[in-house]
Amino acid sequence: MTDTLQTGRAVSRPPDHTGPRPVPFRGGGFRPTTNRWAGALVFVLIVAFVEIGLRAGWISKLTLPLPSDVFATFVQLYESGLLWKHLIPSLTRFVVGATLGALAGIGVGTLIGLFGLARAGLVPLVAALFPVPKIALLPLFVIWFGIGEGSKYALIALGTFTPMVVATYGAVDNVDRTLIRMGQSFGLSWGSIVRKIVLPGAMPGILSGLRIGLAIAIILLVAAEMLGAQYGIGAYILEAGSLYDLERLFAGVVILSVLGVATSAVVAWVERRVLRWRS
Amino acid sequence: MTDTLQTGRAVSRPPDHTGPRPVPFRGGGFRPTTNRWAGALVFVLIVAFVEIGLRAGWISKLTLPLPSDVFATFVQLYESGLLWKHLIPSLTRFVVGATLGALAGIGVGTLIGLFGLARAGLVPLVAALFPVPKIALLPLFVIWFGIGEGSKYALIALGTFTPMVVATYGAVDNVDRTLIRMGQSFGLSWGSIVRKIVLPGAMPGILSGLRIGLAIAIILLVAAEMLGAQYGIGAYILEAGSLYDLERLFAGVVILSVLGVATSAVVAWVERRVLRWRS
Amino acid sequence: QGRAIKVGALRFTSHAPTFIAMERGYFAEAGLEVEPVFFQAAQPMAVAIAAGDVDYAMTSITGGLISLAQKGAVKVFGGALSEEQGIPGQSILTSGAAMEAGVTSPAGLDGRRWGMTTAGSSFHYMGAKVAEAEGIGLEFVPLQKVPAVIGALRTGQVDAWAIVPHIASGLVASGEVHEIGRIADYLPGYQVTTMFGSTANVADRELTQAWLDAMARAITDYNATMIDRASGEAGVQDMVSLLAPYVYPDRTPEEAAGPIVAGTMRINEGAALNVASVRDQLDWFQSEGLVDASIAFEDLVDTSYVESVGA
Amino acid sequence: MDLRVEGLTHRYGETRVLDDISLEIPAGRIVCVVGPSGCGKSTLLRMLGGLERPERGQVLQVGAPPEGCLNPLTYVFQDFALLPWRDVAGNVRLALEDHRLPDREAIIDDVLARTRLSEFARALPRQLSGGMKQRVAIARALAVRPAVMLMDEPLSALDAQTRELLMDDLIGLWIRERFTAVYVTHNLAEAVRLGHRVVVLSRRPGRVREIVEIDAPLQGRGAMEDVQAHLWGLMRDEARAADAELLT
Amino acid sequence: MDLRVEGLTHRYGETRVLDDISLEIPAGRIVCVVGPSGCGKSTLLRMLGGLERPERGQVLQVGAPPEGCLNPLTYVFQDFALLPWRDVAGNVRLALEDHRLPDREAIIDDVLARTRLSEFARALPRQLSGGMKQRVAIARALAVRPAVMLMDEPLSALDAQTRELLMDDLIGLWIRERFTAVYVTHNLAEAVRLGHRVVVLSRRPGRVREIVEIDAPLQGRGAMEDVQAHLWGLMRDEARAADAELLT
Ligand SMILES: Nc1ncnc2c1ncn2[C@@H]1O[C@H](COP(=O)(O)OP(=O)(O)OP(=O)(O)O)[C@@H](O)[C@H]1O
Ligand SMILES: Nc1ncnc2c1ncn2[C@@H]1O[C@H](COP(=O)(O)OP(=O)(O)OP(=O)(O)O)[C@@H](O)[C@H]1O
Ligand SMILES: [Mg+2]
Ligand SMILES: [Mg+2]
Repeated sequence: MTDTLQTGRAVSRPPDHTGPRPVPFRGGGFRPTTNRWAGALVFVLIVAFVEIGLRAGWISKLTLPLPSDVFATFVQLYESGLLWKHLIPSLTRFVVGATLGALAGIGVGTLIGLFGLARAGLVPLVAALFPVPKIALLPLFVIWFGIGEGSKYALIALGTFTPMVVATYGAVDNVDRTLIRMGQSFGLSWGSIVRKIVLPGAMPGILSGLRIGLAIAIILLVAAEMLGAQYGIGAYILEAGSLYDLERLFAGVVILSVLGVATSAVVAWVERRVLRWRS
Repeated sequence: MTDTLQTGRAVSRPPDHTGPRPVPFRGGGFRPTTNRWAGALVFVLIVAFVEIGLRAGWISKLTLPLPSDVFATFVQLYESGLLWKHLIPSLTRFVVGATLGALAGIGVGTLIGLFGLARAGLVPLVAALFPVPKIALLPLFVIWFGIGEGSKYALIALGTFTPMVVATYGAVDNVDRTLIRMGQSFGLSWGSIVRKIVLPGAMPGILSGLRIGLAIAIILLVAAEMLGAQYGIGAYILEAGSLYDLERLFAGVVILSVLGVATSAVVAWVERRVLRWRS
Repeated sequence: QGRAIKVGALRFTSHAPTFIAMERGYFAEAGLEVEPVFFQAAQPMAVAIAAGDVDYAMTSITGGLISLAQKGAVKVFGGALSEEQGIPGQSILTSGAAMEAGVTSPAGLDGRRWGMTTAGSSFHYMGAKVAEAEGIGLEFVPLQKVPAVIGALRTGQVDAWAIVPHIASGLVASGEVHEIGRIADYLPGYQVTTMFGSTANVADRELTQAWLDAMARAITDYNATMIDRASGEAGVQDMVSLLAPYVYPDRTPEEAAGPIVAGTMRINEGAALNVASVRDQLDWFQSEGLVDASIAFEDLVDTSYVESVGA
Repeated sequence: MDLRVEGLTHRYGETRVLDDISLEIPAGRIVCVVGPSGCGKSTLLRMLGGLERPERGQVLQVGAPPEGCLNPLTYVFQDFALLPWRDVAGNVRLALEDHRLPDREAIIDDVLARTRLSEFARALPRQLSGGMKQRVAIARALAVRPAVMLMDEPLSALDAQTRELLMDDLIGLWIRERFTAVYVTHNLAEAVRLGHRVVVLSRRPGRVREIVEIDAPLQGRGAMEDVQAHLWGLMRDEARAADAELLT
Repeated sequence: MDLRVEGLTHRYGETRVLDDISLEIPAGRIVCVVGPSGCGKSTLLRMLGGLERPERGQVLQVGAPPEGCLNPLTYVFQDFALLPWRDVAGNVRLALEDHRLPDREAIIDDVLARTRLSEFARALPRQLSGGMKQRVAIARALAVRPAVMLMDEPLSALDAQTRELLMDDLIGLWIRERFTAVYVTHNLAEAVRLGHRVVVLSRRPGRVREIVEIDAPLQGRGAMEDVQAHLWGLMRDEARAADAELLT
């Protein structure tokens, strides 16, 4: 990229010869490139670095677990069947909570987008709710929904709800007004306009809100499982954390991270399918 | 809005009379309106509803505190000077942590946006880090940074860092390529293009990422103050939670919520100033 | 078929009576079908009772418990674990670093950091009482969870802590942490844990009495076997193998035996309640502003079920 | 069905946009509206179709719309206004879905054939060139058998060559169907090629400056340089002034 | 300074875009390039300015750029490419900031005056009409005293009236300065008004189909309907075919 700089400068100085010479190249660069292999390589390098550092002793054993031990923990977790015992309740909580929260969020967001009254009343409420840390509300959730699954679903749903509301009404607001005007000019009913123009037009925004909502839902798994969960990835991590069992802590964190990356890949896949009409 | 529907239908039926008659109106609606007063009104209504419900007994005292008691708690907090004693450490942690995280995030995001190598190596890393719940890492942070301020700054910085990276490189990617091509066509140096075209062009995206980053930083205050914080809004909320003192819990939550709304207002103000060039 | 109830429990030796009554069928004989609900900490147990998820539980008096009692949600009606001079009760521990800096007794802790889970926990109360007795000042550091306090103590990030003997013995044995005193010396007769339930359940005399009766039988078994050694070593072995799966589910009974025996503390016969100690705890919470000063003793405790001692 | 505009006046906030516009749009003719940027042409057209309420004055329909007309006043927009998530046939169908029709698909096939789009029925808008997109929009408008077509600069988002081709198409269409239209444009060449009547508006607030009747038949009209020059003479200075105005 | 294009050939992936283009761009003349959509006109222009490397063939500069020339090959883009966060003067300044110049502000004042923008020096792009924006882009191009101006449909984002006005401006500018330019357009009227030479490209892959020399002086040229008709005859069918192609 530095040669852009140099040729750029060269052009701006009058040349000392006047014979025909090629026009210097000064374009290129500034193009996002992707390379999946390099990403994997970086992971491998980091893991190798930590492994060697810990074995050689120039990384303290207190600060990080041996990657190979984390892997062994993971294998053991898998072989003992405990992996599923932890994963299934967590996935259930994630799916139920996030679905409830996302549906409610999309519904409320659409109402806000369509009705001035809902907007005036609810937007400040959602704005006030957004920065409230959900862990702070844990004791209340237990009273409201009990220590069973109810409070966990509710916590995750609440976490998914607020970003979905914000994303949805933003998306509805951003639907091309000429398309709506077109619908009106053809005498479409209000319901038709909402179903056929507003909602599909808001879909890209809703899906990108879903990405954030689901990431937050995964993050809240741990908070949700702080209360009264014996099984679950979050409970596993919390237990490992409170015992300073770094191997298990990392194994759990890796599981959540994989879950997050997988969720985001699923959303990307849905986007590609549902939004095939985009360029 | 339903009259759109009706007039729309009316137009599509041939009329029975043929004298001159006005073209029916079928536009309007689908315009976002804002009404600050309605928002305030809804707040007042909710607060009044809870207050009356609790006093009359049809809301259980276990589920919510009396709003007037929350207010009294707040006044007492203010008058006793404890408000500042809690607010100042939290604000310090918020400001220091979020600043570190945001600066690092913008820096790394810009590198990813500009250099293919950085992108290939770091994007998967950030994607893997994003869904990791920061509370899960709390024990690790305590080992790395102790239970003092270090681990709190680090936790908040990490929480701000990942969304800032994602927002920044997305914003850099979205900078209008014709502007960059224009810069190259005038022989601008690489540094000039980055400073004068790429970074200002990425500013809207960076600022909207900052909104999310700062909201997360506030949410993480509570997690950060779980370990070893005697003062701080998060510590105050946690203490109130463990004492099941709903008045103080809500007072703390309201403070965080106000902090969040205020932060978002500050970002909006900065956006209006810095992005005055947008329509 | 018995009446189904849920009992909150921690995986601690101090909850032995619940496990004994379950294993030996005392609950069933009292007409109760008990399902244990395990918690990681005492605090959420009180909230769970208030929420109606759990019927009875046994744990220390905390600020949260008192607040919920004030809201009419829970009530204390019996005592359990007590400090008693002569039996190794809760220990006061100090970190290796503090020891090296010359802290050899609680009196030397002036200005140092005392670990606790949360404000208003029993750790907070004990630290405050020790400080009061020694005339020293302590800085209280909330760390949310017992393991976090242990970690902070081992790495010297807090200087002192008080904890039940089975945990203390393990820590002291590791050599990183040292014992510098006993809580029993500062708080003789300290009512460490109490029995409580939701106000509605406590008002149901028949149910509560049935539960208490079963627990009282288990307490007698426990004290006789573990403290008075009425059945000798064999009895202790039996008891250990009964408790081990509850208290240390991931250890073998042999591994569990040591800490279970070391963790033995007297549990009040007949679930008698040390009213004076409870009153002192309430007074302290109120004087610290941790709970509302208007709470009366009667809001917290129903003394009609068990014998009051120490008053 | 004719349209009659009577004393239309409108303001947005403080800005007067239209000032006392009166017009006749006779059935079967194309009325072109030209005027400098921002003089209120689009606003006028929105009022003609009932999408906006004028502050003063009114728009009247005179006579009944023809038999089978589903949407008497139908727009063709500058930016096509196609739903990007529906294919060509789906976009045409949109205009018909709210009506109970026995032969919906037949109508769609018919209008696609008339706009030479039959083979693109399954294509998505993003696959189409600008000219094709506008032909889809015209097909959609034809599908509802409008009494009057309201066209807001329908060609100005297209490149010059495509514009040329579409103009030919529109002329061919008019010759076959004799539709009524109000055609807003900046382009005087278009106005003199397509208009039976050209309404020249002044700068904002738009007033009717002159109405030029063009008698020559649409087929085989040339560039009519004299008429263009006359129109340009009417507008040149105002266009320059409008161009040099700062927007807010 | 002349430009000489020799056997330029280019492919994007599988798509052949340009096929063996050879051209001369003599100093002091305006060479217009016309051709149907997607035939590679913009690609050709990018290669002329060194923004893209051709697969085969080359672009040569013949002779030295004039004294004081800061950027011999300077673009004017269709979408103006103004930095929205800089005011008019700031946008012009951008092109000069990487050069050490004693009289930077004087140059800016001068080019703004020449494009009649002096009073808008502090206005932001969003406040300007399209025509004014393009005048800013032209002012910026003039500021670096280019040897050759590369203009990619500079008027096609403007409405017809503004286009008319700017065309007059460009003609006036050329008469005073005799700049060299390659002017890509779809609009044959523009090509015959502005071009000394019109290069007609075929459909993709772009080949030189014909080069039409127009000898009439720029000032006072009419619509030259015969030349336009000739050009349109060359292109009509290809334009129609290009328009009906599905994009991917
Ligand atoms: N909804 C609105 N609210 C406020 N002002 C508006 C609105 N719509 C249009 N205007 C203003 O009214 C004036 C006329 O707008 P209109 O779009 O009708 O002009 P036009 O003649 O179609 O212009 P153009 O040739 O640029 O399409 C403009 O100054 C515009 O800024
Ligand atoms: N960077 C690129 N990568 C791949 N294909 C490209 C790229 N740039 C242009 N093309 C393709 O090359 C062909 C020619 O593009 P180009 O923009 O040069 O055409 P054009 O003649 O300028 O068209 P128009 O008249 O629409 O501006 C088009 O089919 C286009 O899709
Ligand atoms: Mg308009
Ligand atoms: Mg092009």
